[in-house]
Amino acid sequence: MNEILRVNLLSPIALAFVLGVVARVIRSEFSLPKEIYQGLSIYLLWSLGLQGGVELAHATFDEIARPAVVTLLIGCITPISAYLTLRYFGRFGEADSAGIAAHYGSVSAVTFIAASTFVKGMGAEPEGFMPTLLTLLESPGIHIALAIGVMRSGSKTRPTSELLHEVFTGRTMVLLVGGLIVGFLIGEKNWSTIEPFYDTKGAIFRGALCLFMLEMGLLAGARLGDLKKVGPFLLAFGMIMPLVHGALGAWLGSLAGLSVGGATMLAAMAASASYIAAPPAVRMTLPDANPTYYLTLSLAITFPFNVLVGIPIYFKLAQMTQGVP
Amino acid sequence: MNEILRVNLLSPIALAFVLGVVARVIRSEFSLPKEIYQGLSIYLLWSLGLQGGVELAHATFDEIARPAVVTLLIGCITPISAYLTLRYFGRFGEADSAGIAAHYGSVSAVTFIAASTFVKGMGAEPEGFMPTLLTLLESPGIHIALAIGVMRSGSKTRPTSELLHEVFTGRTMVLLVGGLIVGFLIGEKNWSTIEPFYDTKGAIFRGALCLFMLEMGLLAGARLGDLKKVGPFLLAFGMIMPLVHGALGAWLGSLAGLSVGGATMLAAMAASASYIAAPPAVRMTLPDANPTYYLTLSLAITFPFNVLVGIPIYFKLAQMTQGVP
Amino acid sequence: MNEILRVNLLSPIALAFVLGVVARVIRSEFSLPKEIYQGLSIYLLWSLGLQGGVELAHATFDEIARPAVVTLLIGCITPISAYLTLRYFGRFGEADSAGIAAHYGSVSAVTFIAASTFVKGMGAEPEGFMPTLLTLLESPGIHIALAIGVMRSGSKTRPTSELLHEVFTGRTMVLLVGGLIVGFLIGEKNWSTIEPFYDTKGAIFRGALCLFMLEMGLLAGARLGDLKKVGPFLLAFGMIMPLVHGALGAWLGSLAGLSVGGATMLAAMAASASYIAAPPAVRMTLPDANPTYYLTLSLAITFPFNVLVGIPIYFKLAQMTQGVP
Amino acid sequence: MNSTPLKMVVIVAEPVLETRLVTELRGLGATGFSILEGRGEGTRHSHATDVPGSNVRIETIVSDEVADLIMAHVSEHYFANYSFMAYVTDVAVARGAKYV
Amino acid sequence: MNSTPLKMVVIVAEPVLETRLVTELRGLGATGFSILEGRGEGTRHSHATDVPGSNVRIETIVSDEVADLIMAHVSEHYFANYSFMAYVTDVAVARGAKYV
Amino acid sequence: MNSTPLKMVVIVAEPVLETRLVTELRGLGATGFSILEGRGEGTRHSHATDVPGSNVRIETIVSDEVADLIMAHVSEHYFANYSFMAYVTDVAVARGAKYV
Ligand SMILES: Nc1ncnc2c1ncn2[C@@H]1O[C@H](COP(=O)(O)O)[C@@H](O)[C@H]1O
Ligand SMILES: Nc1ncnc2c1ncn2[C@@H]1O[C@H](COP(=O)(O)O)[C@@H](O)[C@H]1O
Ligand SMILES: Nc1ncnc2c1ncn2[C@@H]1O[C@H](COP(=O)(O)O)[C@@H](O)[C@H]1O
Ligand code: NA
Ligand code: NA
Ligand code: NA
Repeated sequence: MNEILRVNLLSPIALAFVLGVVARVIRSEFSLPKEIYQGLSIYLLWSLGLQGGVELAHATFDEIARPAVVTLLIGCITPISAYLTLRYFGRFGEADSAGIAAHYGSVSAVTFIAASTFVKGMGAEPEGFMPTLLTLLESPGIHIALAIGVMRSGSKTRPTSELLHEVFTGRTMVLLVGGLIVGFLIGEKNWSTIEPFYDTKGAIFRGALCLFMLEMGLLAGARLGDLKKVGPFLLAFGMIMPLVHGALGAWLGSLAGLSVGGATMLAAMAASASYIAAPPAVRMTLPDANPTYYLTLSLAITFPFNVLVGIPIYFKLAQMTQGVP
Repeated sequence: MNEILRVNLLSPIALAFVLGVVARVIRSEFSLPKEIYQGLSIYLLWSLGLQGGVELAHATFDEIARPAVVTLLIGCITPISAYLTLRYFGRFGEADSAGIAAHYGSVSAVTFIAASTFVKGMGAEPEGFMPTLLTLLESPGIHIALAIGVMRSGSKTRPTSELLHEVFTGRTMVLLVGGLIVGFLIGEKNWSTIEPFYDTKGAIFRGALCLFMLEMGLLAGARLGDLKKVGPFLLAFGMIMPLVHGALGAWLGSLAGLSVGGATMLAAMAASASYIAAPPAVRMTLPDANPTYYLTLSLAITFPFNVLVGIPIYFKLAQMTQGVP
Repeated sequence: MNEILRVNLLSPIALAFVLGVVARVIRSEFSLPKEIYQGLSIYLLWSLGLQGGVELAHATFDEIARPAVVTLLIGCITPISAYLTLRYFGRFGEADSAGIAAHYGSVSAVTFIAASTFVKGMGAEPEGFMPTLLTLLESPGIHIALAIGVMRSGSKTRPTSELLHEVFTGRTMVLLVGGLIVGFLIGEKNWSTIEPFYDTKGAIFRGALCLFMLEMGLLAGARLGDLKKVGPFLLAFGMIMPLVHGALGAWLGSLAGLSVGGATMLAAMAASASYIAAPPAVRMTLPDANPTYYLTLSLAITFPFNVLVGIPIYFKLAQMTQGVP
Repeated sequence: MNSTPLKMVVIVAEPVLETRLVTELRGLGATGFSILEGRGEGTRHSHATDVPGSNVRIETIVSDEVADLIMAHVSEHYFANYSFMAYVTDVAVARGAKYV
Repeated sequence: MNSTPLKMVVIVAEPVLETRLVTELRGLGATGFSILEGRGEGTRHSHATDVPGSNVRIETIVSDEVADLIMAHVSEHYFANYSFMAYVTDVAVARGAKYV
Repeated sequence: MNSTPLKMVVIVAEPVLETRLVTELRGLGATGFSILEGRGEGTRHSHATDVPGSNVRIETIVSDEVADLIMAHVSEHYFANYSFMAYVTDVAVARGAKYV
């Protein structure tokens, strides 16, 4: 285990992230231009979608069916488990509980990418249709948590159509779902002409990912100051909830017949908290939920936790559930 | 023919473009940051120029002379044919007719790139000096059309020097002409050290092109609403004029001794409408020409038409004129 | 010598730079979006640091010790030599003399990169720890020159801590030092997964460098108009001072046991003038130093001089001092 | 030349609010608006945006009445929960008829 | 401290017009200007720019006379055909002499 | 609805000055500020920035007293050596108490 942890902590991604945090800690004003940061995330999501689509074309319905079902199941369980924990153990208000739950019910694409890079490095090639599962997990959790929040907090509901539209036409969905479809349609021959640029195992993708993680570190570092504002309970929540959801993901994934690599990635998805799709949706739907809570949790606690130590743990869990020595 | 069309419609470029349009149709707010979009177009033009220059160094004067002459000829014919069609069949005003004509007299570099990607995919390697022809076709048409417009509409003329300066020092010219010269001078050995990054047949160039086409789709999609404003005549004009100019290009290109690939590309150039160099020039010189007309035509009608169905047709035409089975 | 010069002047980097200058001279309004320009410089510095770190892991203390010492020595000598020349031969005020000296006491990373590209092209592979030396040379010169300036001009001192913080947490330092550490830690295996993207001898790095040099040319060209403002003395200073510092660097580098390639690069560093770290530091610490002087000198005179003719000269000098035929 | 005295309402708010605000302003009678992206600091330090402190500035030139409507509307709906600032200033606008 | 009451003319127009406007403003007596890039919506919906709705805002601080000249000039030359807005507002400027 | 008449101090300066200015403004009593990045031209043509002419605009809404303090402060410390402009304008701010 320690060996795996060490390997992960010394990976370019992890170190680039740490460097970013450190830069903020020493109060450096350095940061990637906003447009470059956005450009990188567009490139990463688009690559993910394209390659996912190409590989999806090889998958049979039977292979995907059960993993898809458990993924949707996770999308329904995690927002509720997070909500209940916050509301009844943490004694948080309706809005805050539901708002935070929306983040843990959804998924962080970068955590997904970090997990896939990790398992591939470990030689545990995941199923090609994992990006498809990613798109399935993106939104249900957000809607469930917000529904709970809107019903139970007094907050004036906004037209659901508006919210649905927001989430389904967001950057992540357009690039991932769009990429999946495009990748599915172009076929191997076309793919080969662009693969080196988009290949998520390739040097360009990984190089871009390092730069992106550097900025992620800067963003997380910028929120370190808020750690004291969130208090001990949320601090613990931000690390224990992922472990619980991760274990669930590893277990259900294995049940559904995913390989160790695939189960690890499903675990990482379940454990991760969204910080792109969820925040604006929550901000608009539950205005009285405190953004400092959910942003600090997903960006400054859960994201680093998963990338630095969580993923190796989920890998170990997946190995254990599948009885791999 | 259908086969060729299918192949083209399933190419990454075409699908990325369609995805962009669809994203706008479902009212997604996603778009590439302006700076990334500009950065991509700079990279694409610069690559085009550099490689064109390297290959130009191999061409003899005799090879280029006749293709260059017909290109300039096309630069003189197309703006006039477009102007007359609009003025006398379409009954449009002087300013609008000339303004639109300026766009069809010039060329769209992205259409050029799409065509070169297509013919190379078809195994019909075009002449290495095609980018040189592209630079020749860029500006004459604009000047001719604007001259007509200024003379015939009452619009107060601005110093021609100003207009010339504008067009000749624009982004496209600097990068294409500049790239041609640099590529011409550095020679094979230097080129080989940067080729994988700039090679217009390489994965990086094509990958970047996909992202660019995605944004092109978003821009075109954003103008779909204006389609009803332009009316049926312009709608037809935006698809029939390219066919006419395309046929002319394929025919003249073949006469000038270009290969099927080269003739197809010359046809695509002739058929294409500029949307980078022409719009500002027209806006400043013919203020009373309606931008909705010329922008919708070149971005939302002629560009998609050429990229999706036009280019394969020009390819077929080139094959026929050259008696290729 | 002429041959080497010709080779250098026909390199993609040099020509891209010249193209940028020309574009400005013909009053083109073209330029890279600011964010793309910054993104490129981040990528270049980060690559430099990473690869430097990977190679640093191979170097023994003994190999680095003496080169490091002479580098720091250069960091102490060059600001003083520059200051004295300006103050007593040039009769410039305290603030201007010290302000300009701060630029020549520091280093231009792009000149460093141009030099490394040049010597590698010449087959004179430099030591792997050169980027480490680059970080050593970045700041001492700035602090020494500013200290002189603050002491001798009446200008109100600002807290040194503030200045130190500014310089040590700047973009260049974060990316170079950070990259060195990350590269040092990840090791060969991880490095190989991202090398093609970051390899400073690779096509991506060199391709990006060309685009960056194009913008550098535009920036330099934009300052050509200020050349007459700086007057003949500074004009000469901007070309002779680099030669003196370059000779010093080549000599000390050879003494310290650097190869011809390494000594050439140390010379180029010594000869170069900073235009990223130094300007803001000087602007804040010596407000009455005229920015037109130091910016025009480093961007429009010394930088082009080094990139176009200086580096080949330093190479020749290094060969001579080391008795290479 | 003749210019009309009108009000310019300036709103500085979290980026997520842009679309909704623009729709609401049109509803309240604004004929158009100018938007600038910037950053800032105030008393409330957190936003639902990955770039902390970034905000969007929406300016709209309107009649006095519409200005009052807008100020009343935003005070009621946004001050409590959002990072939000709104102020009105006097402007003399060319072809003012266009904006009322 | 003493500040001078002056006018600030604000122009929001299509990006293509920037260079020409700046030259003309200088000609009319402006000593400088500040430029911001933004976006917007008005009554005229189309621009000759690939990014729809993007515009450039040119602000110049000038004397009352110059302000009038500028407003008259732009009204005559740009309102008819371009996406264009111009207004004047009062500002109290430090070292005002610099701007007249 | 009730809004408070306050002053908005607008500073347009070289980007290098941003951090220092923001700290000083807070020190002089500003409760917040809005920042926009732009470009411009004036009488002084050179900056310590690689993108010539780029500047940063810092706006802060404050009481009349604080406005005077700020104007006095910047006039003393920045006019001599920096590319710098500062002006004050009147604004009617919602929930004005927040800014004084
Ligand atoms: N005193 C002020 N002057 C200028 N802008 C302010 C001021 N206070 C707040 N702002 C702006 O209003 C936004 C929201 O402020 P707040 O609601 O206090 O977080 C901030 O991001 C600033 O851009
Ligand atoms: N009522 C308004 N308030 C603020 N800005 C406006 C208004 N109307 C138009 N604008 C701005 O002026 C530009 C040109 O407007 P128009 O000429 O109506 O297309 C638009 O892009 C907006 O940025
Ligand atoms: N007359 C003016 N109107 C508007 N902005 C100005 C004016 N003069 C100067 N500026 C702005 O103030 C900055 C500094 O001006 P200066 O100190 O004259 O170089 C310039 O970059 C412009 O953005
Ligand atoms: Na999750
Ligand atoms: Na054409
Ligand atoms: Na130096």
